[in-house]
Amino acid sequence: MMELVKTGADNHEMVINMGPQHPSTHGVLRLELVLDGELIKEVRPNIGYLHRCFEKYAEELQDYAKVIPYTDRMDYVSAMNQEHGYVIAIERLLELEVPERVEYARVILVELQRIASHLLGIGAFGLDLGAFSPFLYLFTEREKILDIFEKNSGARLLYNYFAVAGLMRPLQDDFKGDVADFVTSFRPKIKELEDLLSYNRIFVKRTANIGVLPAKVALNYAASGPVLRGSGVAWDLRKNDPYSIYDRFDFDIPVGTGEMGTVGDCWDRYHVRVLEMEQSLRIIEQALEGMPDEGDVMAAIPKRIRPKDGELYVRTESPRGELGYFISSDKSAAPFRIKARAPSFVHLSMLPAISKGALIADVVAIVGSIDIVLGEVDR
Amino acid sequence: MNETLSSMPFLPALLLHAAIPLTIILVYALVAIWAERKVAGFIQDRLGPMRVGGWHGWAQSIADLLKLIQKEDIIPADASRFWFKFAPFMMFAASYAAFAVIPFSSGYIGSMVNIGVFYLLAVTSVLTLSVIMGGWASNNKWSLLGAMRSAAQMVSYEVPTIATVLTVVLVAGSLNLMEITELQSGNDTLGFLPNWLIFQNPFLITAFIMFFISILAESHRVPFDLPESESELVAGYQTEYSGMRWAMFMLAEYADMLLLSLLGATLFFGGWNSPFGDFLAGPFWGFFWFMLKGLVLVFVMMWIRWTLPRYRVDQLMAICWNILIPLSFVNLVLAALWEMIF
Amino acid sequence: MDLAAILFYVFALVTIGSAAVVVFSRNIVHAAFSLMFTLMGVAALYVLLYADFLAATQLLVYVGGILILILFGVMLTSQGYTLNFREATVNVVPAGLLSVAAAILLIYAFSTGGWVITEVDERTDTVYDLGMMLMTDYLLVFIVAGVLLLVAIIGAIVMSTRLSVNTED
Amino acid sequence: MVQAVKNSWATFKSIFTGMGITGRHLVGPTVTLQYPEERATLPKNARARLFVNMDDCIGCTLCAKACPVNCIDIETVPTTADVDLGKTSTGNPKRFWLTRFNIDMAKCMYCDLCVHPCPTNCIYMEQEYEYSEYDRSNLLYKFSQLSPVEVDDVKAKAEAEAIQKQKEKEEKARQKAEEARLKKEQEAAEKARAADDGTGAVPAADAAKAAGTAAPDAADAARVAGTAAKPAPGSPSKQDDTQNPSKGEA
Repeated sequence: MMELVKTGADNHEMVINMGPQHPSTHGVLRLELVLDGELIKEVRPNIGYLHRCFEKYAEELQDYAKVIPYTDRMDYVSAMNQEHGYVIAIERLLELEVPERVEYARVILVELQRIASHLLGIGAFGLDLGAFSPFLYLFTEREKILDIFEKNSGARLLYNYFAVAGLMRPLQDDFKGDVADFVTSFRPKIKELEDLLSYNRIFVKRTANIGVLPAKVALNYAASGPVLRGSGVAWDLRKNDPYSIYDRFDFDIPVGTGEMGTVGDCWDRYHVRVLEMEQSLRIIEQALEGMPDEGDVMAAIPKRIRPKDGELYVRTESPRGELGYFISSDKSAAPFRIKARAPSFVHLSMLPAISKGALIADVVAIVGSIDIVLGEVDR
Repeated sequence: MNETLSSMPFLPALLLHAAIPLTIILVYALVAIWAERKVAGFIQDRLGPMRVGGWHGWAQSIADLLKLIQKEDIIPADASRFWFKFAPFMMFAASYAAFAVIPFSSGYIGSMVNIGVFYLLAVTSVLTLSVIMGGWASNNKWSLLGAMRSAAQMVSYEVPTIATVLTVVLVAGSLNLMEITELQSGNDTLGFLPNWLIFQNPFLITAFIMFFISILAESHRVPFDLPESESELVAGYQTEYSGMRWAMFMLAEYADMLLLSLLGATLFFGGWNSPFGDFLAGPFWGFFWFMLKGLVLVFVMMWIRWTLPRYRVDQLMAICWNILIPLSFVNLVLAALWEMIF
Repeated sequence: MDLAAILFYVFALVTIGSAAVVVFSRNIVHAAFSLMFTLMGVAALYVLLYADFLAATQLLVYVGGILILILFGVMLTSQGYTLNFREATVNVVPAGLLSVAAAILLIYAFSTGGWVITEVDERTDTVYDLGMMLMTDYLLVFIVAGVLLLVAIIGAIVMSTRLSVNTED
Repeated sequence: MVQAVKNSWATFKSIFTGMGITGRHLVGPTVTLQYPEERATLPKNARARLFVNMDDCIGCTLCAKACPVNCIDIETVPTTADVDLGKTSTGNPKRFWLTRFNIDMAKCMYCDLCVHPCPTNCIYMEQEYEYSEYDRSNLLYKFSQLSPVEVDDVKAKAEAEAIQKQKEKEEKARQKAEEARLKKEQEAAEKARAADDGTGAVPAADAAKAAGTAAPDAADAARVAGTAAKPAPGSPSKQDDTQNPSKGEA
């Protein structure tokens, strides 16, 4: 009748497949759960269902600019951030100067994208735990961000908007007004989210003290982004290794404090994201102030991008953590080698460590709280 | 109506008796499934189904039903065929049978047995078994997990349900739901309030809260919808079901929800009694008031469902065994003391 | 033959038939599910005897409680429900002898016993009578049974708390 | 005990707060569009479907080269001398017949990369977003304005012209070779005469060198003519439109 584990010593263990088609694995992830009743004895993530050979394909494309739309498709929830890291890498390879207006516009877009990504992550997390309505409330807000993106870039999800040393299309005239409107309308929604979800006792019960990731373990696994900050480590590349123009802005790094349970539990990871949205709003406000109204959106760049011999690693803070691009150039039109360091992949690797001894329902909470995107895990 | 029925020949009377609750359940289920989606839609700033039937998609459930009837009846290859086919019918039969003792109006009750409440609880306990049966027979691990959760949950929550119902029975002094309802007619509590039991004894208010929590769990509603929690167990014991058999499960779920809400309305809110004394009273209006009270409770259940996350299975059990069961028994004793003193 | 008699035979058949399935089924879960019909059939027979309270108790306790516990036990103990019983058991001869002896005894008792046939007492309120009896004639038995159950509950709590349960809640 | 009561109270309070919020949304306005009846107005920037204005296309194939997924397939035939295709609206002269301009929208990933290199801005993204098809092959958009007959005609003409050109080239090369041969013969005769004289040794060596270089020249010219002629007979086999030749995918 049921498959009993032959490998384990105890024959009351049960192996069950969670995914690849499961509502709360956030894509095509397959988790092999070894269960004792509902207790998790072991989790074995199986990945690769969404593998699209990003790295190999980038080397085959014969053009650095052609790779940009492919970076969108890694973490499709935060495509702007993926492009940002990549164009920064190319700009550094070519030693290009980026116009001021573009830098500001990029920061605004990237921070908006961070909010959009967190909205999706938080909403889906609530959905995993059974709260359906917050998901749709947050999606309403996300739609507003996507409207701004669509107005300027033309697309809603996979933008291909950042070009080397510029933007693919000029910004619309009312860009600043749209963003300012969004910022004012979004603040009360964070409060509503806190009331509806964050401090809901059932939600707290489901997330506090669950999947505790101590700071030391997080560092050992090379965690980054909200997952690391949730464990109480104030590490944010925008502050610790500033790129673009992030050194000009004043913002805080929210960290997990163990307000509802232990430092580094699911609730902390979740709440760091909520607080980060607030900080992103602050950055956007400052950027709106500093952004020049006039100016080019495209610097003069060589027609054919042929960087000189060399290699470099550029890391940026994507909504999920440290997104790094390693590019090795051999003077040709195509990169000799591109390697993308995907935070989701790194974070997924610690799932077995933190979900041992949890219940099935906790695995759902843990997977939701580390907020992986399978497009990025598999690339 | 009961008088008319008793004067009829046996078999037609029997069929009519059987048909009345069935009609109510079927109509209610169609409306409730549509209403559930509309409530969900409005809560989430959407509109819900809008396309079938004109005004606000009122015919959506009918269209769904027609679709489900036509669908292929898929039975997994390694399923235990007989029990797999049997479980949905048994589940529906159990919740349908329980309607026999619900006093729909002053003129109609299916069976005037003296052990009404007790019979109702006994029959609904069969629901648990059909859930296990469906989950086990599907030969799917997720289904089995859902079935086990469901069994544990329903067996546990039966205890606080029975304890709170017992509190009402103690105050009312009868197990017959019709008698309990008749006891609550009139409008003289504190001069203006209806004589509903919930206003009669302060411990019945706490009893109602506990009763409501228990029936949420008994009818698998959020935050206690663990047996079918779609984001964890996919759909729990219903995973392998499709078409008409799945529809039977849904029908039984919704019937169960109505049944327990109506039980709550009978026990605590005066059943078919009008809230305005003699105004708008009588058998027909009695039915109207009774269904209204039940549906308000159903609506609150829907509202809760679209607001809250769900508990984890061990927390669910902890709530039951650590809080509800002791509290409901303490409440029972206190209510009894109150009755003795006043 | 009136309706009650027809119903009696129907329910008796259901009871005996499903009991046979319980005994002869090779799959222990099928056996457990069949037991449900047996218990329900018995409950129906109680109803025919005007013992409605007893019938409801039968449903509530046996079908809603004990049978589910049996299923739990069957499903949660390792391999229990995958095990198919062998049709020919080793003790077939002693078991056969014992059953034949029991059958002879029963038939003897049935045919020689002096059966007193009385009119069916159409009680309308069994609950009241039951309550009265429990609180007067059978009070001691009732209390002893209650104490026994209390002891069992305390024992169960003691046994289950020995496992380190997360008490914080 | 006190803690338990506090916890229960907090739970109830948070549940009621949550129900209050959802209750407000229950009576609040909806945010969705009833799609087939109401449609969102897309911003003028929106990218939904590729479109090519063939009147302006000059057949430069820059878009096809820019496409990362090779969904644009262009085949051009040079115009013959007697045809003038005119100019585009941007003033660029059109020098090619576009015998094939196919875009496979099933492959397109809406990246916008083909739009930017276009010198005449004739390829761009439309706002039309409802173009799903039951048959995938219907998503292969054919923009070429030439009918198959015209395509054959144009190709034949181009081929004829190519052959003509090749012939001219060959003729030229032959003439050149002839001249070289004549020159060589003349020089050889001169050399013989000089040898007879016994004085012209140095110019004779020069002449021999000149003859040696002239011969490879002729061979070269013949080879050039040959390559020019080659594609013409090969092209008809490529005409199958449904089989999209994916040449860049190697």
